[in-house]
Amino acid sequence: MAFIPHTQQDIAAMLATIGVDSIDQLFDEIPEALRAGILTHVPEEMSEMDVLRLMSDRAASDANVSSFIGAGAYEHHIPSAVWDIATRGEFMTAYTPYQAEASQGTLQLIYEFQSMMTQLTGLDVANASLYDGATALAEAILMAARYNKRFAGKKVLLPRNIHPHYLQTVKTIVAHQGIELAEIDFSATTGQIDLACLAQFKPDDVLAVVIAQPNFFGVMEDVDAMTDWAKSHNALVIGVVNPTSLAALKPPGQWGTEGADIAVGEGQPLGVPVASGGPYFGFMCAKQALVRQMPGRIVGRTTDLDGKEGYTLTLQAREQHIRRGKATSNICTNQGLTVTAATIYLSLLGLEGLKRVANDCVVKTHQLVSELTKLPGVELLFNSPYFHECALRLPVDGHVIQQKMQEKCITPGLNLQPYFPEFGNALLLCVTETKTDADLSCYVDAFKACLK
Amino acid sequence: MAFIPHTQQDIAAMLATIGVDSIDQLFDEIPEALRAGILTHVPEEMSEMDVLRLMSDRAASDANVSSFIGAGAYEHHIPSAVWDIATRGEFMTAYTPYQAEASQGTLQLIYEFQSMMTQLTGLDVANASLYDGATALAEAILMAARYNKRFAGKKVLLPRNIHPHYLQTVKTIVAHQGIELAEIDFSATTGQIDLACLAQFKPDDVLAVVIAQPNFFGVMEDVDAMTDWAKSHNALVIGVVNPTSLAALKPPGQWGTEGADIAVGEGQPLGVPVASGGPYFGFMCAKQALVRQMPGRIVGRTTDLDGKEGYTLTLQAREQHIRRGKATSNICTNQGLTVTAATIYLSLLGLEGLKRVANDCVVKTHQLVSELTKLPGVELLFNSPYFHECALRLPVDGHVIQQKMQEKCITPGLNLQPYFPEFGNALLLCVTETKTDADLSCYVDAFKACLK
Amino acid sequence: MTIFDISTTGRRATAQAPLNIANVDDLIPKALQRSQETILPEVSELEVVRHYTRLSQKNFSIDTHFYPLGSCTMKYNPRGAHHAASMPGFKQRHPLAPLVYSQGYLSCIYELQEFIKDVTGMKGVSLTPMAGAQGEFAGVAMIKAYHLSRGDFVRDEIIVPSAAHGTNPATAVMCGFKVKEIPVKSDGDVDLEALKQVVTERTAGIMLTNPSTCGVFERDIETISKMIHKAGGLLYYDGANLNAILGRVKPGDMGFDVMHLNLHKTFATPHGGGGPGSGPVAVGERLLPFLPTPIVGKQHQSEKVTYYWLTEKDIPQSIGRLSAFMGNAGILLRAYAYSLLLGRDGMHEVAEFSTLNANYLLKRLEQAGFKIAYPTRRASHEFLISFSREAKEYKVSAMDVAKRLLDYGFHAPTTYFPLLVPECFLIEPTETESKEIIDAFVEAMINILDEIKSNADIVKKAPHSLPVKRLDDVKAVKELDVRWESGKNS
Amino acid sequence: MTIFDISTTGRRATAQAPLNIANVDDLIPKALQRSQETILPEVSELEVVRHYTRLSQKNFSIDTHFYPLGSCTMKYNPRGAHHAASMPGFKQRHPLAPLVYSQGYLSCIYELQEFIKDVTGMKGVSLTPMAGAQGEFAGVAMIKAYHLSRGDFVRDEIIVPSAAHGTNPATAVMCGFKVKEIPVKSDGDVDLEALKQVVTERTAGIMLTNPSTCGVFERDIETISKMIHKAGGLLYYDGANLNAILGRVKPGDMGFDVMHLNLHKTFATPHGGGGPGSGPVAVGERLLPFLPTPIVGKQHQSEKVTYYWLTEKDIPQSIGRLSAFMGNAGILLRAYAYSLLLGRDGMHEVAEFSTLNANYLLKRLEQAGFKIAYPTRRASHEFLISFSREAKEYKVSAMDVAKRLLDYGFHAPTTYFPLLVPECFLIEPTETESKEIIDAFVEAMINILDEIKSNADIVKKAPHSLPVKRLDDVKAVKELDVRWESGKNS
Ligand SMILES: Cc1ncc(COP(=O)(O)O)c(C=O)c1O
Ligand SMILES: Cc1ncc(COP(=O)(O)O)c(C=O)c1O
Repeated sequence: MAFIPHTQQDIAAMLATIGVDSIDQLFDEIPEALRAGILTHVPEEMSEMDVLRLMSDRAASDANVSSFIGAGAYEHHIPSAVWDIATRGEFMTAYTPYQAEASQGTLQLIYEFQSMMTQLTGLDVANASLYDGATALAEAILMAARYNKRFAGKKVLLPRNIHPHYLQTVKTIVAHQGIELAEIDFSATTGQIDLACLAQFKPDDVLAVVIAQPNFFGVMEDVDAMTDWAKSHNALVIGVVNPTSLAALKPPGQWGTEGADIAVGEGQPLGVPVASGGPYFGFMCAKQALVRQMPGRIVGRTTDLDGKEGYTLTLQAREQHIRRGKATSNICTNQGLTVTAATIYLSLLGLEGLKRVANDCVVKTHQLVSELTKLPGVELLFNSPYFHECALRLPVDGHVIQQKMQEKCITPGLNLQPYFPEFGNALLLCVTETKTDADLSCYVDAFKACLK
Repeated sequence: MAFIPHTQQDIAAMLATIGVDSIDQLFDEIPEALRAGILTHVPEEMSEMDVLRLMSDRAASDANVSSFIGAGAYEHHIPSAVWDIATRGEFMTAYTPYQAEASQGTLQLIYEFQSMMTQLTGLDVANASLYDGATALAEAILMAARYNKRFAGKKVLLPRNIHPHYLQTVKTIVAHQGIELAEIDFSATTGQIDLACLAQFKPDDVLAVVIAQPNFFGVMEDVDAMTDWAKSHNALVIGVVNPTSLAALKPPGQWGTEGADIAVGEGQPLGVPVASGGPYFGFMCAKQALVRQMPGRIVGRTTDLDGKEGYTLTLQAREQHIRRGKATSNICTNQGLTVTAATIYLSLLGLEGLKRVANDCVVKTHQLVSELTKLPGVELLFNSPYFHECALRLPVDGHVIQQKMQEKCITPGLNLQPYFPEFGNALLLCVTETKTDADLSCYVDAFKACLK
Repeated sequence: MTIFDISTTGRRATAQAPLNIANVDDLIPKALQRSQETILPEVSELEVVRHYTRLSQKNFSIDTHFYPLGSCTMKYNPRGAHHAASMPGFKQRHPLAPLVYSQGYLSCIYELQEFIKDVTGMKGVSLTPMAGAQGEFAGVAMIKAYHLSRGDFVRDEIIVPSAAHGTNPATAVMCGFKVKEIPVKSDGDVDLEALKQVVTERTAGIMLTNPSTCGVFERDIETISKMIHKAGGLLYYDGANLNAILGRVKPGDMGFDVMHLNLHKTFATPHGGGGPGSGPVAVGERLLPFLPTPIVGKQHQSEKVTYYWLTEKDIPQSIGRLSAFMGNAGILLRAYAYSLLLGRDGMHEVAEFSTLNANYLLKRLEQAGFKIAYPTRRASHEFLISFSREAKEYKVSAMDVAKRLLDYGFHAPTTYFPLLVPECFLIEPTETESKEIIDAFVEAMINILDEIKSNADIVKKAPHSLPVKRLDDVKAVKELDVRWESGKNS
Repeated sequence: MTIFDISTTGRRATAQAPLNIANVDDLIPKALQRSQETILPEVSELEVVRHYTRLSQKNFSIDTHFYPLGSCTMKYNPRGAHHAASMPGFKQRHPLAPLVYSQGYLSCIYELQEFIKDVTGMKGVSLTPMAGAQGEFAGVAMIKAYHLSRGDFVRDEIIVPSAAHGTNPATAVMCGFKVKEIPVKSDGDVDLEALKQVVTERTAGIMLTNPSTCGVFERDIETISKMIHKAGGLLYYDGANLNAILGRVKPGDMGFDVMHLNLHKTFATPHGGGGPGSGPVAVGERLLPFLPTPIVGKQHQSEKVTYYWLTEKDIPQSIGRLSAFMGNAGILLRAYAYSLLLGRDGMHEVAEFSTLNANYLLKRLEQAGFKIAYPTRRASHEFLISFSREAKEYKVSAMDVAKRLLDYGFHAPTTYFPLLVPECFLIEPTETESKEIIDAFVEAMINILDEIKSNADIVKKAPHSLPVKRLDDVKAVKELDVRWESGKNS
């Protein structure tokens, strides 16, 4: 009876009040034929101690590896205060703040989060989160289509240098709305969106252009030129951005002369552990004009009966619980707790701290890359400036390197081969501020040994 | 400037208000000669990330050992909820509840703790904690002396089968009060207090008798007989008890016909990690008559201006901050947070849960011992019933066994040789509920290999 | 006071970032660098800790209050499951880590897939959906893929009861379907006559919860199932209410072809102030080829068991990927731990005791004079009451009562859902609450009923004892203020 | 409602103990078994979590409130230090673990010993005392051991200023000394004339804090030091106020022979609602042989550094052991982490900014018309104000003001200590609080002053907004109720 407080007396008294003889009787409306037998795959009850022992043994078997994979999930230092506070029962075990007066903690925090995200992206409005970066991009495309109702025949340009999993997710999610997705290629030398591919599109051919900054290869795009091109073609611009990088890079709201219209991205780098891929959160910011097309919760500031300020969910008429089939999205439960963590993270770091983190990552990545590219056969895949990730051409199979470096408990990066077989042997690596000079030396030594 | 919020503007404004030019000037009353230079052994500032990395590396080097040492510190399952709640900022970063109205959380919790401890020990009153089990015993002896003012010439009987470190601590602390400590021996066959040693004492020779149940060797004393003997000699009885064992064993308040007068012990088994020896907490319970001689804080229930119930520190006239030189002890800061953990632990376990823990430890210890004593040359050191610790005679040096079992990451127990050289090769081992059958098999296998 | 209002230029929590700022001028082209400074808060570590600790105290939560929010299953979230999922090895594992550093994680996830098959009576599971609504999306997309794979292109309608949760129709639309709403009868069951009217060759499927959002078990489920299947449609089970029948009735046995589970409800993972949740999908035979990826597979390699990822290569007809990695891994680990803590008997008890609590609370409220929406029915794990009488006689709305309950220290039940019952409360006590707390809740309800009759204003103006009084929702929309700006009042 | 009042016979948090109860009847003699059942609470896991979570919310704490409790140094307790000390390897290490499983822990502790020598200017350190008072005990016991070791048996007096903390005289008595109190002059310094009177050949030593508990730096410390040493006595430094001079003045340089530190004050380890703390002792040359055991040593063994325990065998004249193991290890680890986080410059800044804050607050209160106890002096990191005027004119006591401050959301400063200043507040803002919060505190104080003049009752009956109103301390003593009993009112 784990977690069930009922004593035999309680049960007897409750059954008597209800006027039945047994708990079984409460299920008497259920057709007999539907009664299931005992479960077969769920094991016998275990104590908390046994569960912790089992799972700690399993976790330990995955641990103690020095990982240089980024590719959409970034290992950063997470201040101890972040999760100490986020996991306080009052934050962790509350639900969506439907009763605003009893949820001012969560509501004010989300309002602060929205404020921070609009500041970071240079845009006007933000929502309270989407599931992750990939679904946020999908929702942004749906939103662009809602905003530009006459989108039939227009295309959404999806560069092939965004995260391949984002591309796949977008395809799954927007598949049913008659939105045409056009994949556009990147330059094999720069890794940036290939401008030549754009020539085919005339003004009003394009509904929206997606630009990842930095892109999947860590390469920085010429976002100003791309945005201006999009605007000149009457297309919306959707930026896919890494939030850490926003401390160092021009915010989407400032791209080109008019700025991007929507910025989305993966919030994980802001205080959320890499943890097998989730829970993370997707963020979405946009220009004011798009606010009524936004999916997800939005918190607004208002006043109470006494004129005192307070916070509440707002623009709920966009949402499924009010608008049902006509809602801007079906999203209901979002990623509230990771947003809580991110808000605390951003408060602790501030712009200055976040910039230190970003710059440190950039410098350390370049440091490692410059050591590696001294080795025979190791070279940059692209000749463009890159942020904290870099794609390298290798003289040997990336999978083999990975296996060999395993012996030193190092994961050298993501083997690009399965994603972009056209590159041959290639590796995408990422260095964050969590790596020390000693870690980099170990990497280089282990790597050298693999080449022998 | 870690943790210091002052901006340059703040500093300037504050100095202007004070009317000085520099912070240095605020120290102008300190003689020049006393100004220290720069520190030499404290290193340069490190970031939280670097500190966590450094200390996690160090912690890891001590980890991953399966330990079968008890000897005053016991590894038990600690429910996850215990420290999640105890480390909430409101508990962890408050201080002694001097302002009762702003400390009802801590105060009520201590009141509940006192209630639980009196229930467990079968005594009337409890305090809010002492430093640890050893100092609690020392304080109990001082308390006995205060209670029995004409103690000159009388002895406190300290059996040599209490924890040797307790014995040492007691000697350090009571050294200055003219209290005569008489060490009494234990029987080499039973491990219990040697009744023959008691014959020398006449009624009124003895101030107090200390009885450890179970004693350092895990052996259970005949507490009824000992208590009745003490009472027949007009001596106070001080029980030193393991709180887990109290769920299974007769409480001190029920020993003999009159019961022990004071019970003390180490609170660590109640939800506190073994963690290199502290912070733990000492508990102390006593008969009502002794309450005004108790050291340390005591919380009482009272009412507020509206007649509503509330809690506050009480009987403060016993304490140093009021009574100064005449206080019952110099203790001020105690072990509040571990008491918080213990209170939550006891609530979660209840008597039934604690009894399951106790019994499981007892059974598993006997299980391991029965396997080991099948091996040639391994035998029980004492022929008495034991609780969850057991002293074994070994055919080889305990230190050698320890070193060999290290290769299997097992610490087989405490080598008794340094403490009781008279036993020759001997080991004190403890098995708690945290050990699985597989753990015990590993132990037995590794142990067997050592004997080869 | 927001964190921005506390901010002071130049202040910093210095321990939390690299101590020196690295120069990147040579590495990032000037034109791409940020020049405009953001106004992120500049605060000390203590200010952050204090601000958010105090904010947290303004929330009601399971850990502090009875929270009988119908349809949301706000039960105790075991701290042990949280700790189990927070082991360093789990937190540090990169989602794209090589398999050799993934066996611990994958073994848990694989077993959870098996557990879910067991409790749902389904044949295949994908854990990737990140909440119930995404599970619905996956399910309905699979229904679509199924019909298309059979060359069945005309099915463009999804049937949904009027009482359904908003995510159901919203999902159907996202998947490109038209929504056909059908009414619920006065006894809470679906109107079979009305259903017959809408079931056609255009019917792709129906979405149902059972027990329904009316808090009763749909007794005609077998009939409905036959009806839909006969018409060539499929049945989607919205698992939000699975708590009511966990281990007692398997949706697969009721004839459902596909379903989601809300692990943040039934499997007690924390709701986190709005999320994250997790919405695994489970399917019967027919939909196996369409499951979203990735899924965890298990193979025996020379004595050794290893776990690996099944991707689009293995499931070529898959509807595809729903997230960058594989959904809310940490929530899955919590649900796994919860399953182990409960064990098979514990799963059955969830249904038993959540149902016992709901029926007991229903009976007590009925005896106290509250209007029960479906008085002739057993409650499932939740039930509906209506304040239509009070609204008419005393002009007190269900929302007023909800707000007044906050003053009594109880979170309000779900209000105004489902919409078909006017001025309603959907009340779900859950199995982890005690008889005492339910009795205390009844007492508060009785008090409020008295207040409505004697002093309605105290109810209409509630709450009185919370950090803020009744908030102006209309103003929040009309004078939209969704971000802090320097100089704006605070 | 206590946890006992929530208890229901037969209820259990079943996940937290072994699932089956083992039979020990054959292993424990019947006569030794427990027969009387205790009345421990019988509650569910949710009930425990909810009860203690809600209880916690009734506390003021650093994490929620400004807490300027003089002499207690309630500064920010870095969460990072807490995490560093909570690493599984540290938490699981048994205190008697073999050295091979101890090098990580011992290396931290060894380095902390070195840091403490550095900041105190002392020659040796033992970290074993578990709080300031136990440090005092160790220190005074060492002074005694020192004299005895020299055959100097007549020294049975310890001199203590009247302003000293209660632990000082209490400790002296515990060590078998008589206490000689000496007065403090109106400028806060020790009365040297009076001191001269009591310094004799019976003087074993003097216990001083500097800055003193009057919140000022004892300017004559060099003179006092010479005077005591000349008489053959030793000087004990009560380190409770070390925060004020950390890294700026080393007690060793002032002539002190022995001291303790309160790591829970100066090194920012959490106060935990009353503890645990840690009170390491540091000594000069003369007292090295008497340090309490154990201490961590370091040796170089063939290239490798190893750490080991120094015990009575190594320090035969040691006063001995003060605890079962080696004191509050976890607190030491936190203090070690704190030292690393601050670094040497940060240590200096502690003194600078705690002093800046105190002097700023003093000046602002002075300007607002509060009576400063030592108006001609610099404040150290704390200072004294007196409400003697208000007590006389308006019958409002310092305690009334303290209680009223709670209503304003500030923890009260220390009241009525030291006793020599009537109706006093000892106010210590600490370096981690901002100018803004100090300004807000001043504003509250000014408001209260206004209230005293206009509406003294609101102050006298304060607090008004806390979970309880003013509590009856007298009743708490007279009708002693120190444990829950079934049937007693609740
Ligand atoms: C009946 C019902 N269906 C679907 C959902 C949607 O689930 P989620 O919020 O996890 O997306 C909910 C949850 O609120 C629900 O109550
Ligand atoms: C001046 C002074 N000395 C000594 C002590 C005693 O320290 P502890 O409480 O750590 O035993 C205190 C602490 O309250 C103090 O303020």
